[in-house]
Amino acid sequence: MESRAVEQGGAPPPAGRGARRPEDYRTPLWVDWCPGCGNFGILTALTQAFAELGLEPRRTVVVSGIGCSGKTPHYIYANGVHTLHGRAIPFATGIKLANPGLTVLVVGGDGDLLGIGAGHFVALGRRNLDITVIMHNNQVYGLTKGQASPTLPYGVKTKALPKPNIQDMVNPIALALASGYTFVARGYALDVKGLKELIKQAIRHRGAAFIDVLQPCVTYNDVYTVQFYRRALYRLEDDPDWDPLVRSPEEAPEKMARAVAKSMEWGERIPYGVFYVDPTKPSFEERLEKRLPGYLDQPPALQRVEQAGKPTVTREHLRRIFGEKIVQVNPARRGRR
Amino acid sequence: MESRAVEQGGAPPPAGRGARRPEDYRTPLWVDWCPGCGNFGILTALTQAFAELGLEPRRTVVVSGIGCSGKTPHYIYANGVHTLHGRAIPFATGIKLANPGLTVLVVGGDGDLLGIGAGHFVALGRRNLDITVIMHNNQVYGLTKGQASPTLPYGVKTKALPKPNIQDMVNPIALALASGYTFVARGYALDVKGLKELIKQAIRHRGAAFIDVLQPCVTYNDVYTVQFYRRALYRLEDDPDWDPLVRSPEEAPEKMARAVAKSMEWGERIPYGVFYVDPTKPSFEERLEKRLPGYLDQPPALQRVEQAGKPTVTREHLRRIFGEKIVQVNPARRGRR
Amino acid sequence: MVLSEAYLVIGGPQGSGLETSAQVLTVAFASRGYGVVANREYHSNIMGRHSYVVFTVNSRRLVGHLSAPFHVAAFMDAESVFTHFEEVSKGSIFVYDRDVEATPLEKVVSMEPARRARVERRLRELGVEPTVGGVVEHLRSRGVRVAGLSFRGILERLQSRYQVPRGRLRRFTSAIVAGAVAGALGLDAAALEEGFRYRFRRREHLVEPNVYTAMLAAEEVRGQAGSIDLEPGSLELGEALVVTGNEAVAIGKVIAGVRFQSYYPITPAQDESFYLEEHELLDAGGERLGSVVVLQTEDELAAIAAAIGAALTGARAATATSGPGYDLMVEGLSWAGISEVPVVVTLYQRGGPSTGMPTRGSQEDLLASLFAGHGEFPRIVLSSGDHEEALRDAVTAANLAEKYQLPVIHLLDKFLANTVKMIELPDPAGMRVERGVWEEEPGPDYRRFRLDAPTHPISPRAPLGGAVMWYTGVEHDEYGHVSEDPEMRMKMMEKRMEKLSLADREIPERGERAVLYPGGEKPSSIEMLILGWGSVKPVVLEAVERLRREGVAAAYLHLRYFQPFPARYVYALVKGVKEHGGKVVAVEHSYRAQASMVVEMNTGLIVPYKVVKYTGRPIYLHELLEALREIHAGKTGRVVLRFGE
Amino acid sequence: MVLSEAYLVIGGPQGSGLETSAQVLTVAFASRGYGVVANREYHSNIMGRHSYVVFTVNSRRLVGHLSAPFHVAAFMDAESVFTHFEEVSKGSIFVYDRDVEATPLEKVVSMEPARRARVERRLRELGVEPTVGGVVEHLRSRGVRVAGLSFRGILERLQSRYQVPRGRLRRFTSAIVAGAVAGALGLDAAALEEGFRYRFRRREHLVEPNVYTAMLAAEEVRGQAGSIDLEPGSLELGEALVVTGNEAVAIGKVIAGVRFQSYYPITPAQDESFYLEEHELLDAGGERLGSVVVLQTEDELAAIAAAIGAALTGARAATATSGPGYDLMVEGLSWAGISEVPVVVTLYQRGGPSTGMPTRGSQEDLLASLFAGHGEFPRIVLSSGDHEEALRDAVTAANLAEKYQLPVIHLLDKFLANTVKMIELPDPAGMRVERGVWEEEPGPDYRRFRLDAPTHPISPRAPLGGAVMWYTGVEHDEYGHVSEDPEMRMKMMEKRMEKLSLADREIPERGERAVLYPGGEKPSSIEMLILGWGSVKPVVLEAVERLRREGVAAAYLHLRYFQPFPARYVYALVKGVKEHGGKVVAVEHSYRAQASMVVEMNTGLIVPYKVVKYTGRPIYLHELLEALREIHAGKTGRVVLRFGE
Ligand SMILES: Cc1ncc(C[n+]2csc(CCOP(=O)(O)OP(=O)(O)O)c2C)c(N)n1
Ligand SMILES: Cc1ncc(C[n+]2csc(CCOP(=O)(O)OP(=O)(O)O)c2C)c(N)n1
Ligand code: SF4
Ligand code: SF4
Ligand SMILES: [Mg+2]
Ligand SMILES: [Mg+2]
Repeated sequence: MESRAVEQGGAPPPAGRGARRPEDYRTPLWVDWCPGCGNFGILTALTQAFAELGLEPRRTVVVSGIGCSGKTPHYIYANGVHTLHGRAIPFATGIKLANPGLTVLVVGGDGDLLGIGAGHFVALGRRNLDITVIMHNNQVYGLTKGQASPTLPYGVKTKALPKPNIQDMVNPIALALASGYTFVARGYALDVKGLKELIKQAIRHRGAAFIDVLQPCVTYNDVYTVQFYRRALYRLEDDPDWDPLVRSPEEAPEKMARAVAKSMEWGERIPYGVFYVDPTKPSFEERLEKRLPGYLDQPPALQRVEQAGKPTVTREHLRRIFGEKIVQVNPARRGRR
Repeated sequence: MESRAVEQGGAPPPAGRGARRPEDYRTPLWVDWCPGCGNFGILTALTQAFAELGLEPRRTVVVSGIGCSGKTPHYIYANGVHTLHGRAIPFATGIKLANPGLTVLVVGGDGDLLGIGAGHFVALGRRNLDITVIMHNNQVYGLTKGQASPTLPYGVKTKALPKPNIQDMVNPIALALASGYTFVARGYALDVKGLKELIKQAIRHRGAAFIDVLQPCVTYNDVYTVQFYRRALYRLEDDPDWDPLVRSPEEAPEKMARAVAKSMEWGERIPYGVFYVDPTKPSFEERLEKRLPGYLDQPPALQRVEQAGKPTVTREHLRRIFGEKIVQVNPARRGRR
Repeated sequence: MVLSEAYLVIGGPQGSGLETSAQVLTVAFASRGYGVVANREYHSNIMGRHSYVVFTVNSRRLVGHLSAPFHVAAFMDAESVFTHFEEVSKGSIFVYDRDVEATPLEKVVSMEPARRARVERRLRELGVEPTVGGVVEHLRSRGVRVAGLSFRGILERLQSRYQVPRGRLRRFTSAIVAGAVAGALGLDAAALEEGFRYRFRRREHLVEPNVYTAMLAAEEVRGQAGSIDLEPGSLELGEALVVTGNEAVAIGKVIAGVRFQSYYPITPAQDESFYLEEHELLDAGGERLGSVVVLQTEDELAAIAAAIGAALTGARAATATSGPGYDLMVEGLSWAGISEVPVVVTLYQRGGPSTGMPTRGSQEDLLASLFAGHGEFPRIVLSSGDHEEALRDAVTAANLAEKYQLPVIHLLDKFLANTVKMIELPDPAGMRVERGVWEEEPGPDYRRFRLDAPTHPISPRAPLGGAVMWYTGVEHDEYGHVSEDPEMRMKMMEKRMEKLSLADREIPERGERAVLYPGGEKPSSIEMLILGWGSVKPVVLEAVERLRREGVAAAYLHLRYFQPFPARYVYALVKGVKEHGGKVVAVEHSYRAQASMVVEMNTGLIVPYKVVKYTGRPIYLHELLEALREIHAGKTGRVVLRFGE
Repeated sequence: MVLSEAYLVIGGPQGSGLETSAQVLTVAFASRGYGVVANREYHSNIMGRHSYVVFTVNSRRLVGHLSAPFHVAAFMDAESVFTHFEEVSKGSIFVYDRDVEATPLEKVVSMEPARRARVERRLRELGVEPTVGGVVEHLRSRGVRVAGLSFRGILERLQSRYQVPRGRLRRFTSAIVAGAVAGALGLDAAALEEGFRYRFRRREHLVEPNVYTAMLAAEEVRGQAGSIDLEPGSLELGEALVVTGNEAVAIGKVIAGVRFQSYYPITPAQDESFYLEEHELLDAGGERLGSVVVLQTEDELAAIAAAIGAALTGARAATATSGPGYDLMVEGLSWAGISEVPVVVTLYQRGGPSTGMPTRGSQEDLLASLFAGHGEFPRIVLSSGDHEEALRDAVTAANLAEKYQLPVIHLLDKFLANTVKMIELPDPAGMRVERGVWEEEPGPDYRRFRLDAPTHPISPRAPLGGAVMWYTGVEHDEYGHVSEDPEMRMKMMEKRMEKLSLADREIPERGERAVLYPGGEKPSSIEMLILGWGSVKPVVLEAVERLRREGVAAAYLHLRYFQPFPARYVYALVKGVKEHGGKVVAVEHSYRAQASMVVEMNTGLIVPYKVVKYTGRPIYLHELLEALREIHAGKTGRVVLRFGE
């Protein structure tokens, strides 16, 4: 009875199974973002992408940090891990490495991923672990009431700021490229269809994928508004010469340099779409499989370590694994001196 | 007597003052780096640069993290702040902001600055605070016995590693550029003269400066050795077409893109020298002065806050500063209802 | 009956102007000579979730406690009605929006499932129809004086009079609520005007239409429900500060001479830094007092590091944070400990663990404030019980940090942080700024960690910039150079730890580190000794007052310092009370009653009775009194309080 | 006199092969049936600073304690001679390098100024010329049996026999030192060969020239100084493990089924992870046992986050760190607390605060392990006293974490971590792996934080990948969705905290959470009850043994769990001892004697006597005995130990 009450807060999956619809990936919880918030678009794109990819909720994990964006997993019917401010990436890293069979996504705010979490953001790039990072870029700290986030340009004064921003913005695309992400793109929260396609590509990509999603915050950001983006945004794919795909490792430096140069356009005109894709670099899991043959089949999460209440490791195993540390003690045999 | 004993551990300054020699910037402490360590070259370059700039020891602060590199300040006769692993930059930030008249340098390891400290590294770039960051890049964690640092490329196996490195390297130059550093260079520990010049330029530069110093670790790094660098290194300045200087803000994106492209050369041939200088961006202190007129003259460290044991702030000051919070209480005057 | 003290509640969705109503009312009451306090409850949400403000208004004195049932309740929406309908009683005035009368519980989508289930069950039990109208009927039948206003109607009248654009009309909802309360308590238009002027300082054109709207509501309420007879306010302060705890601390820091504050935004600490930043120019009307550098860092690791760096230059430096941020600061704290850095960490406790209940209050971080940070180093931990203490302690904390050259943790909590209170305007002339021991003319052989100073264990300081010195988190010699020598280690360890003994000798236990109320009470005459700390102070003091009137010889020992702990004084008092058969009761906002653990650790005396609350809501007078009476009657040893939605 | 136990010290500069000597000797003694333990002292430095290893060798049993004066001292360099010359006594054998005889103290540049000043003063007091030769003369005059070897000469003989390249000759210094000790204690070439084989497992060609070199030194020592009569080793173990504490824990983790370990390098924790990584394949000679993922993260914030993430998938996951890293983990710990994640943090204590004395030992982090991490959440804190305990506790920690679904902190320290000890080969068949309560077939309505489970307060787990669930650091409902409801809050808080009460009921106090030695001792018959924990165990046990032989009815209460603390048992025991007039003494490696504070907090009983050491060096038997005798004689209440350079 009490538990009945509680159940309503949970997320019974939809009745009909089989082919999945976006709605099947939504929990019945009330979404407490401000009306008109760009996050709604991202949520829709996510569930659409999940549906089109046919992801299995129990084999999918959405990991988030803290912030308005951090609430996302609760609205999605798939595993959700709402972690600490800035730490979504290392939580996701542990999840993915312990069970590489899972599809793991990180959703986070711009403060979360590029402010307090910037160190982990860089580290994930270096590892090229198969995780998709989706950054809700609203240029503000939403949940703490509108302070400047690391993506707000210098001199800009949004509503909640008492004075114009005194820090510079970081360039998320360039930072991702410098860190080693092998899929780097920018999406726009209100172009749900385009974003959905980017998310699908990012999830399918084997390696660390990053999508910088421009997300209007209607409550605190009165500069980067829907009106602003409508004027400024243009699609990379509309340029027939734009080719972000690395076809062989040798192409990487030049494509990356072009992507970085492109990423510096931020002003009147802002490009979005795919900046860079390098499918030639091995993912971290692949590297690990090389080092630990059998890892992908028997990752940490799937190994049996107990048998009838006992360790599966026996004394004989110890002798073989740690033999180097074993000394034969034989005072009698050889005696002293 | 006991204190006499202790004094020997300190650093009485050299007798003769006046024009300073590099030796005047050395403490009498025994340097406990391994013989042949590249750090010696960096130490020498630092003291030479200090001497040539005529820095005043008491107005100069060398801030370090933890690692072999972290010991540097103790060997330098100037203020030294040997902080926490990864946190040298934020300590230095507090020092510089509280007393912008000081010359502040950060010296740190590659693990320190780009591993555990990567978030702060990015943040300093965004702020463009007038601090010079010198990274002792030995590709390993020296003081903890040779594990791979974030600058060691994928697949490389140095002496102390049981297996080849499974993580990718981060590109320090590209990362610094993406973060917003306005002076970005690479030096080589054994080219002391060249390094000294870079350090001088970096200190003179008004804004966040970064020098990636290639530093052979003779004990743990048997890949990036002196022999290796001798073959691979070439000077950017030897190319007459190489012009890293941003002369007006409009030039910045293109120069930066070129610098990033250049920074991707890492293999047979490795460029060093100045990659990028942008003196056109205002430093953080300049921005602050705009916001807080008088800040540079009366920064936090130099404000008088006490007068004969009392606050300098009076009740009348409170009335004026916080007047908005004061309510006139007058139950009698208007009465109720 | 004429009341001299009234309890009020107003409610509505987050982002709908409830804060405006609260501020206006607080100032209106203050300006009329009432003591007033207002506590805000809200979700970790920007817009839409339920929020409410609870007030106590007293006609004769400054107040800090809250209580229920409420004499007046005024709500903006259906969720508030469903959430709070049981918190009023016969004779209370209950104001709601008639336009949502038909709204059924199930349509209130913003309500949390757990609460909805509970309300549903309760309504079923009571046999009440689950609509706003049903609830109102129920209240009326219980003798509550109900006033249903048509919010839409009032806004339409406003619109026709002032031509407010339709899209902005909703912003005047706050005026309706403020007006409703004013009406119910007989506050006049002029008082409301003071409130609106305070609120819309630089947008004066908003004052008139707001007062107009409020008065429409006031009249309507009086018409429907009459009003409650509250004694006229009689406080003769001349001027008063109406501030939150966050603001009180910021003002204290300015007085203390804190000129560098680094922070990373976190509820409920951040408003202190924002307030400081707003006043960073220290603009005393033309006179240059300097300025405060307020730095938003990339995280809390950087916040404490930057504050320490600033402190090393001789600036008075501080940082402010809450639990999760504090966790990230403890490595830095340990560095400040070994390097003897005077730095203040203002720690606002909120509901934990982890992200916990970020917008709710607690006193859960006491043990962490004392013991987090590896290794052994001295720190001072002090806590404030109300706005007045918070302001003064901000000065004291900065003094102690510099006097003993160590980190000081100033403990506060969300209750205090967000509560708006009327206090006297402080006079800095009565405060001290003590900057500790400095080396007047540091020579080239300056030793930052000198072991043979006359002021030992305090080594005279010099700022970076004023001498050459070294700092390191590694164990070090007098110069600050790394040392692993065992004798040097012992000397440095002892030097550092002895600073705490010194502080223990120098800071008075009685009256400063712990304060007994009523002051002169002898242990032998105390029947019930209540131990508490931080923001339980006002409500416990009130409870003690009431118990004494009931004939129970209660007293309150307000613990202010947890390090150095006033062990001798507390020991003597607690021991004395126990020996004479008195009861010793801890009242705290934590599951384990952490302060009582610290008492036990320091005195070896067990605190046998506990009243705790860990719902994240403040302790109310009525529930506390009930708990204490039960304990006094010998009915129970531990009471868990739970009032408040 | 024939000794059954000998104390040895060897010394030399960091990076000169001292570790090789130590390993070779340890194995050599072990293979000959001696119990042996070796503790290494070193600076935070890669090359050049002074380092030394102290051994105890026992012919009859396994040992863990250290003592002085040393029977044998063998040194590579002048610094060692100057540093340790007062640690030998009449009849000791003292081996040094004759080639540095002329070296004056002032030329030993690597010596720390503080120590140099002290040695200088001491030599002056003794009237000894400040050169190696002068010191040696002094020793000889005091009856020490001095042997001066020409290291250069020995290496030249090696060179002429094996044509070792000149540049590599220095690497054989370690063989000289090992040989010198072997000579002084009559260990044969075959035993040394065992030692070198162990050391140079995959470089067998190095064994012969090393043994050759060692035997040259051995003969020379015997020639000059004779040898010390040590009883033949008589341990009949068949096979033994010779491991450091780090390795013991790593082996324990493999047995426990820990298959994911994240870490960030830090002394003295890192070697555990390196050792795990070396054996990551779990290669049991062809048989596939799976593998361990060992992840070096970018920092400790990430290390704990990754371990938690892995634990959520159902893997047994752990991380290992030391003080500074632990500080960075506490925010994550708090998340694990609210989210009920079974994760093990292996915490190796070192000298603090801050970077402190990174390569020296301490027990300074007990309070931080108990109380760091904001908010209130359950955790288990247990500590190990020796290698055997460390290995078993690694299994226990993993079991408790999963059984109670909470973070477990396994406390160790640098002494244990780096000490090499001979122990019996453990048998996993005698151990249990308890994985706790799992939901067999989680349905679509799975509730991770179910409140009505038969196993309440434990909710049956399911791994990510096996059901759909939510986790959040925010207070939550049964599904793991955010909830700020006060009733839900109370239920969840109580559920979590009750797990600790459950553990308190289920884990035996006596024998598991605290162990009394000798076992059956009654409080009334204990004259001196020593309270200790962690790595003081071996030395205290030995001291108790000796005191009892001296007629003092001493006993040792080894505290193993600090949460849940065995309060009833400890209370009864301590109370009993005190009531019968016995003395209760804490022996700890911290300034404040932190475990005694925890005892006081949990029992309200004061621990009046303290023996503490905070130089970062281990407690030696001889100094401990002296301290305890003084306390027993009523001469003092607090003794600060200081032996060891
Ligand atoms: C360690 C820590 N510091 C601070 C906070 C407070 N906090 C919560 S959300 C947030 C920032 C959110 O900004 P962003 O990451 O951009 O997310 P958004 O709300 O804009 O989606 C902060 C600082 C916290 N939860 N934890
Ligand atoms: C929080 C914390 N984690 C780990 C350590 C241990 N530690 C000391 S130095 C070091 C790495 C040093 O590497 P790097 O920064 O590259 O400096 P280098 O020694 O190579 O100069 C580490 C991990 C520490 N001191 N603090
Ligand atoms: S504050 Fe901004 S980001 Fe947060 S929910 Fe509202 S609109 Fe969205
Ligand atoms: S370990 Fe490497 S970096 Fe460190 S001192 Fe030795 S050579 Fe230099
Ligand atoms: Mg944001
Ligand atoms: Mg390095």
